[in-house]
Amino acid sequence: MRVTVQEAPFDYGQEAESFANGRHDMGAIVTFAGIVRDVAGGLDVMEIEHYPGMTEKALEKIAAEAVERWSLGDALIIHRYGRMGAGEKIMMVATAARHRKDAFEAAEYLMDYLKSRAPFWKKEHTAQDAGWVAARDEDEAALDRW
Amino acid sequence: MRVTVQEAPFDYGQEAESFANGRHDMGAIVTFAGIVRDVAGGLDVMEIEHYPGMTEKALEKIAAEAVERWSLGDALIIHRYGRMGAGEKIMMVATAARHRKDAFEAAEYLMDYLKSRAPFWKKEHTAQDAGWVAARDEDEAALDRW
Amino acid sequence: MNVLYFAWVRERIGLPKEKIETNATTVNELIAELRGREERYEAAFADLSALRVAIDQELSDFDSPLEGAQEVAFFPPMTGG
Amino acid sequence: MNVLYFAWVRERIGLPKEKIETNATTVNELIAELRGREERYEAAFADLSALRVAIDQELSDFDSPLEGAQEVAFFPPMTGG
Repeated sequence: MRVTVQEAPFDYGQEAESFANGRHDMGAIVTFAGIVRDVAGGLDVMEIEHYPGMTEKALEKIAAEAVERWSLGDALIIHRYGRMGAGEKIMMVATAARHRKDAFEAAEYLMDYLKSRAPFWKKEHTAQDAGWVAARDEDEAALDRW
Repeated sequence: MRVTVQEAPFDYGQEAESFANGRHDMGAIVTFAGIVRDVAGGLDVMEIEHYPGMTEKALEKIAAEAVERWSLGDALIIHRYGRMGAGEKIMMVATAARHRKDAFEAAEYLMDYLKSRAPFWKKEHTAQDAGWVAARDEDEAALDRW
Repeated sequence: MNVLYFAWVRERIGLPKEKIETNATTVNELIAELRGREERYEAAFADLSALRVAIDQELSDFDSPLEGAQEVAFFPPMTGG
Repeated sequence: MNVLYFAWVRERIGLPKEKIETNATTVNELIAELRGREERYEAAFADLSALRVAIDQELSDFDSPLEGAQEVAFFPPMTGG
């Protein structure tokens, strides 16, 4: 299990590859990558603020819960903070399980909890102005599934 | 959308990376990789037979259905056939969507249909003997979800 | 008509593919004809619930008509992924 | 006690962190105290449904006790991922 919170970009392909390598007991690997989306075509920069200390604690708790609940072989969370442009990868999670159902469910669980329970806040900067991204009701509602 | 059926190994990290790159409109990437599992510790070789021609048609149909149903930005299926050892990657799928729920659902749909509707058959070889892997009832049942 | 066999069906019958002249109008009729041939066909087609069929590379049912079919394939339930 | 502010709460109050001497026994009491200070605090804490609180880096409720707390943080609902 690994949790990394960093400002620097990470190498998604490399991380996915090394996460998936050398496993003879886990048949299923799922990864999710979140990418800065330029919905309106005017995004200059996405800025992500976080709460150093609490962020790591919250992510480690979420990952440990997923590992236990689905008997995962491994779990990975990488999340960036700071400023990034459209198309850049914000974060990724990965899960390894014996069967695909567990790997998928655990990855969705990680994402649902990370979205609403890890202290990150997104601010979108355009040429004209800047605004904090509002939390979506369906993200909070997604937690009811678990 | 890309469907590849090949005997040679593929580079999972590289494929995941290039699938995820250069997308400014899709915020969510999900990948699944299936790995040869050595459950009992005695597996020599996993052999995968397929039905050339039908395999490609079936996978393309499954991918096209997922792209349409979830308005995916892109979908990828790579599946190997032939002989491979424990720990080797058998196949992968990837999906790109605006939001994570669609990317996850579409990837699970691809996997569920690929499992039970694409003409591949696995045979496990150990030092002692060899046997065809039996289809699991829950794989067939998984299709009811869609 | 080309008839193809995969996985243990291929192993049981002992060949991957053969050309068959037949007047069978459905898959079921074709199977009845094959079962009458030799013991190895009888063994392969003994339990239809363990078999799947594709007509011209599309999954089909055992009561599907064969009219115009170029290629019929028999195999066990699929286990990819 | 260290009080931390994040995102628009930080922007509205105008600072990321401050040390506060208080006798407040719950988060709600602390908020009442802060709101009484200046307009910018009043503005930040006007709508509690738009706020979340963490005590010593654990998500908590507004009626949680502050006894022994070293660090209290206020911020909007989180938007990571």
